[in-house]
Amino acid sequence: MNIVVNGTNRAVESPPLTPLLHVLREELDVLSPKAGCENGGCGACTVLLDGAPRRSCLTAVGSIGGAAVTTVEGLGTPEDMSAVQRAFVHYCAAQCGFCTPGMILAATAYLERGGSTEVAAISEALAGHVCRCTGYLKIVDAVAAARDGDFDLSTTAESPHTTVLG
Amino acid sequence: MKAVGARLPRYDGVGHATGRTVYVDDVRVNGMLHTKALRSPHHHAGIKHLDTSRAERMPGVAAVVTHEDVPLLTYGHLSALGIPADEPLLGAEDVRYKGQPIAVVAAEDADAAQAGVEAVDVEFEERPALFDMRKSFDADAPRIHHWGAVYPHFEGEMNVRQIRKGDIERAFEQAYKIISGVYRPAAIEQMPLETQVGLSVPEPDGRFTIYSCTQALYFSMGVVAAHLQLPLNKFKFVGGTVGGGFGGKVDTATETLCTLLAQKSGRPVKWRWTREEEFLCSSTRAPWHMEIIDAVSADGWILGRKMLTLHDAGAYARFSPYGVTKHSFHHTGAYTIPNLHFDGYVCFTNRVPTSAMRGYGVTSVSFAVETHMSRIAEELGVDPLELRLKNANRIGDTSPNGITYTDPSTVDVLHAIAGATDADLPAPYRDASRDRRAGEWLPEHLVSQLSDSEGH
Amino acid sequence: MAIHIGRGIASIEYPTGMNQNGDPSQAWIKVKPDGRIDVFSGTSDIGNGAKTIQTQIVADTIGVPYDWVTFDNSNTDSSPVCTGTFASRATFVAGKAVLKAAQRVRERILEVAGLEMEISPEDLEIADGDVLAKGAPTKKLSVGDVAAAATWGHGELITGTGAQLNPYAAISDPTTGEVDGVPHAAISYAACAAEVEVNDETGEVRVTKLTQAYDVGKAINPALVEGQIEGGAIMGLGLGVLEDSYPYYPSAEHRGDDFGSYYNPSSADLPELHNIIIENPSADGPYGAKGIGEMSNNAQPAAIATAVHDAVGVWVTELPITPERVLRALDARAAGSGPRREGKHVIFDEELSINAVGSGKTWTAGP
Amino acid sequence: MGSTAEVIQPGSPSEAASAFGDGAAVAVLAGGTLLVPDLHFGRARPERVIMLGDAGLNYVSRNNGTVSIGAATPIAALVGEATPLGPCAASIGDNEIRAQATVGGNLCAPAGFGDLQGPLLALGATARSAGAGGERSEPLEDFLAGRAGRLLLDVSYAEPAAGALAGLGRPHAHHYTVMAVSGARSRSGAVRLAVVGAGAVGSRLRAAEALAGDPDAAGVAAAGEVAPSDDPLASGWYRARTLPALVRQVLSDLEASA
Repeated sequence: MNIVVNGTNRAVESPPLTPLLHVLREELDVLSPKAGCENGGCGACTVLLDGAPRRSCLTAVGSIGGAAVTTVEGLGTPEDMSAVQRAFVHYCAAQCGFCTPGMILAATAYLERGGSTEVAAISEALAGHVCRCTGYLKIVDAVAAARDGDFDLSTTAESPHTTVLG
Repeated sequence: MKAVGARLPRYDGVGHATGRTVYVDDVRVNGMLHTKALRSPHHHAGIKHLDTSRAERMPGVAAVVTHEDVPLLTYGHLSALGIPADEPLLGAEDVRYKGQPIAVVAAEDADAAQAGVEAVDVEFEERPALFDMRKSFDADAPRIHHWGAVYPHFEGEMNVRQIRKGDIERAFEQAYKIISGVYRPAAIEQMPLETQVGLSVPEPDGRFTIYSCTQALYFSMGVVAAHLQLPLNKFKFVGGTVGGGFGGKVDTATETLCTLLAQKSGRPVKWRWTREEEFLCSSTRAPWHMEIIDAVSADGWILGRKMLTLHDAGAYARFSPYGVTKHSFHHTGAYTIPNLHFDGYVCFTNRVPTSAMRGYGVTSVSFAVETHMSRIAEELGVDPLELRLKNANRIGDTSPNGITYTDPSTVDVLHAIAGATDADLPAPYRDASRDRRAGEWLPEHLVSQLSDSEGH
Repeated sequence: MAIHIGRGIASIEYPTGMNQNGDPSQAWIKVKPDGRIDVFSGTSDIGNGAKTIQTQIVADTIGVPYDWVTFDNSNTDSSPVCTGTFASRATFVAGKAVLKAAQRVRERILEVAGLEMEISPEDLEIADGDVLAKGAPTKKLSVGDVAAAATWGHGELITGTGAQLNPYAAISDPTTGEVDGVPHAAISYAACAAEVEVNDETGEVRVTKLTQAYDVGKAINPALVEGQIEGGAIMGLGLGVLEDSYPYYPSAEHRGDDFGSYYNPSSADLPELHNIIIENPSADGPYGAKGIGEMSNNAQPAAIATAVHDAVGVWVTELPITPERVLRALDARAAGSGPRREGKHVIFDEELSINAVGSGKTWTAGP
Repeated sequence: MGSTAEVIQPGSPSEAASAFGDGAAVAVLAGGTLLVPDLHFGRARPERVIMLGDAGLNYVSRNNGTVSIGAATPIAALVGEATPLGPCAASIGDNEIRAQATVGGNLCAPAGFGDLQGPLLALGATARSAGAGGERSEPLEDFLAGRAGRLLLDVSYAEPAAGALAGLGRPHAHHYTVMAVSGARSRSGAVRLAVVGAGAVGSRLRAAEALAGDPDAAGVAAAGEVAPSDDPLASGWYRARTLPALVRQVLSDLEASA
């Protein structure tokens, strides 16, 4: 079987019932999807299938047909990041970084399908993605701002939620 | 441009956002074996029989390790602090919690390792289990360790961490009211997104390169070296990039067993815990049981506090005595209480050992003290902000064990909260400060606790 | 069905550094021949931002741009000791170690520059990667040129080490808890106000707003301070109303074994957050910083418990404040239960006490 | 690692039914959200796995007021349906789970799972399934009681005059809602109530239905006809304690929509 990962056609030898996550990580060495729970509960393994977010741990590789697989490696490179990736850097939306690839892919798909920039809507859209570090606020702020895409990456965004007392 | 104080982006931010950050599970070495563990299905049991010979012959199995393979089976992580070892790396005669590892199997893939685990012959003799720490002192409580169910090794071989300060009886005699409450925060999961994971690679020069998710590289290296009874130059710990810890990765969960398996098999050995193991077998935050009895004046001064704390260590001590000591030092919260009588116990139960988590030792007491303060305010009809400002730590006040507060900001943070919530504070409270007590801020009961110095 | 709104506050303190101290951290630094800086630290970055914070401290302490500094905490062959990333010590204690190492490097840069420029090192300063004569800034030499001179003229990479260790404070009297030294590196302070909505028919508690004030000493990186405060807020919310490893504690049955059966906070639980950062510099921390990472989940549970009481008039003092606990408390109150009052005693939660459950120990202030 | 079971990819419902046979040693993979990890970790070890993706069972059709939903229809496709089905579908999992998990998987999931059972029981749905003895149609209630060994093909129901849904629980991505009550009033005026979370599978609340005109009494009656148990998300006590409130809410919402 062959699958297309980040625009490249890759031969797959794993049996068709193997989770796509396992194929990506263990057979193809595509390492950004993380094995956070392998049971669909955390979202760290999320990939895009023809642009739609999917839990790769729940998806049998033999069931994806010809759908193109996109991981965060395929969204952008360190030199040329996507708007959502740049927003995550500029809003300090990652701490340990383990949930970040899945978050970025889900957010990318959400914005692609015209998702609103309302906090409640973004929170709802990402509710299946667990982050233990950030408390979600900077992630939500990053997603709300990501459409603009043009961020100064030498600094990070001021927070509208913070007051500094001398 | 100044870096300090600037909102600089994270050093590792681009790596995180592009999926390039390398965590332990992302390290690739040739010939890597995978690990699964035989864990106790019982909360408390004797191991009557353990035979791994069938497992060793299973296809794909490269090495099996039991307690017999560990040079130093029981090592105390905090023995330097006088906390004796009580937890075997692998269950030998006894298992004291459900999920306790008994044997580990390294094999060509995870399925083969799991098949190996299922081929270990083991027989248990179940024993009565104890789950309620309030029963640890009962004569008929199941004995979890040879000393019973209460940790007996505080300084002076006492079974209790004590704080005594001032004249507690006098404070209770003087009290307008004596207000008691019980506070019981739960065990919760540290729950980092990256589960416990380690990879030990035997090198041709006889060393082991150990890829680790530990929060404390040198500490974990010391743990592995102690169990293997090898000098530190046999190890290179590689880490520093961790997918969340929150305290749970101060435990050294996988590194020692991976290295024993690597030593036995001569192959690199990885062990990544499943999420189910992370939930059921990794340490949790401890459940605590706290009883506070405060002597208070009619106008809202806390004259004295008696407190009983029980800490549910689970089956083994790990860092629990440290946690209870830290707890005891902070059992007055952000307030100055001159008369204290505190008893804290580390209780053992047949649950997964509890360990460090964010705010270790103090998260519990913050909940108890602050909820109790709110109750006192309610009982006395005193504004909760004013009650707190009144009793707040100030410069020159002393802590439960007599340390001078030099930089207390309780008043400042309360003023900030008062401002943000539009609280209407009367003048004396609005004008309160961190400065050394005097005048109306220095009632008679707080005089003797004052330090002469401004601190260290 | 009615939704009740309540508010509550809490204020807390928390020690920085390992309790009783005795927890070393160390750093060493070398300067490459072009002036770029390599920092070796043993501090794990668990997401807290240790790599970033320690790099910022080094950049400013030496006087070079942030992006000149490379940070390496990757392994124990090249990194010095660090007791670990816990006890809010990565900025305060380990940050102090890198500060000291950077000061040594700065001193050596000035010594070598002094020889090259024939100016006394005391009359030199470093800013933005240049060594300048104080008061005569046209006399300058780049740190890169100084580093090259050190390497090719003196045969060295400029290096510096720094270590931070507060001595272990032993318990000198176990009957009173007296210690023979200061048992913390510093103490930090915070307060929190919580707003909740409580449904009196289902018992569900929704935290709608958390206002939090932290004395951080000095925010070395305000974005990372916010990250700690916000992440801690949600963890404190989880502690307060959601999470329990043993939902039927003390029973060990029905443990959640994955995210689908454990009440971890999700983005849908995100309340309105307001961070108030107070900068009251500490005497001992690097650039006046204090450590606030750990304490950041300590204040919310009590503020929430108090807000629940404000909303529906019952105290739930077992965490988490589950819908079931709220309903049971409401039912008990409806049945007439409340604190026992006797003389000057007001006794809450008697049924939870060790006296009610255990038989091996009694604990009381009377009556 | 994982399953090396034979994979069958039928191209039509009848091919699926014949591949399924009597269901022995067969596992059905529609969305895969439950089965794929079970296969990966060896918790399920079937000899054959039928992938339903191309079996022609992904549809929502409407005919003379009757709605039919193919078993392989993703839950996300139901989000726009009327109450109680639409809002119930919208509350399951998260975006990604709803897009992948299917109606059939939800209805046939292990005990506890199966949020959609509630609204479909309240809607009086009929289940069409294949298996030993061939194809049959039966009330969903009967199907749920005997679903082992059956391959669900579709469910159908008559569009109701009104519907209501009341559930417990914060927004979440848990396996299932702690407890939810669905209600529907048919065009003939009959009120059906059903609960999920109060037993191993969803169930009708017939005693409460009989008292639909008296919501308080109906709530009390509902609590008497279920025996909810403890699980990691909530206790049986809590479910029994709150069921009357949910029943009252549903009945009052149905009344308000009259």
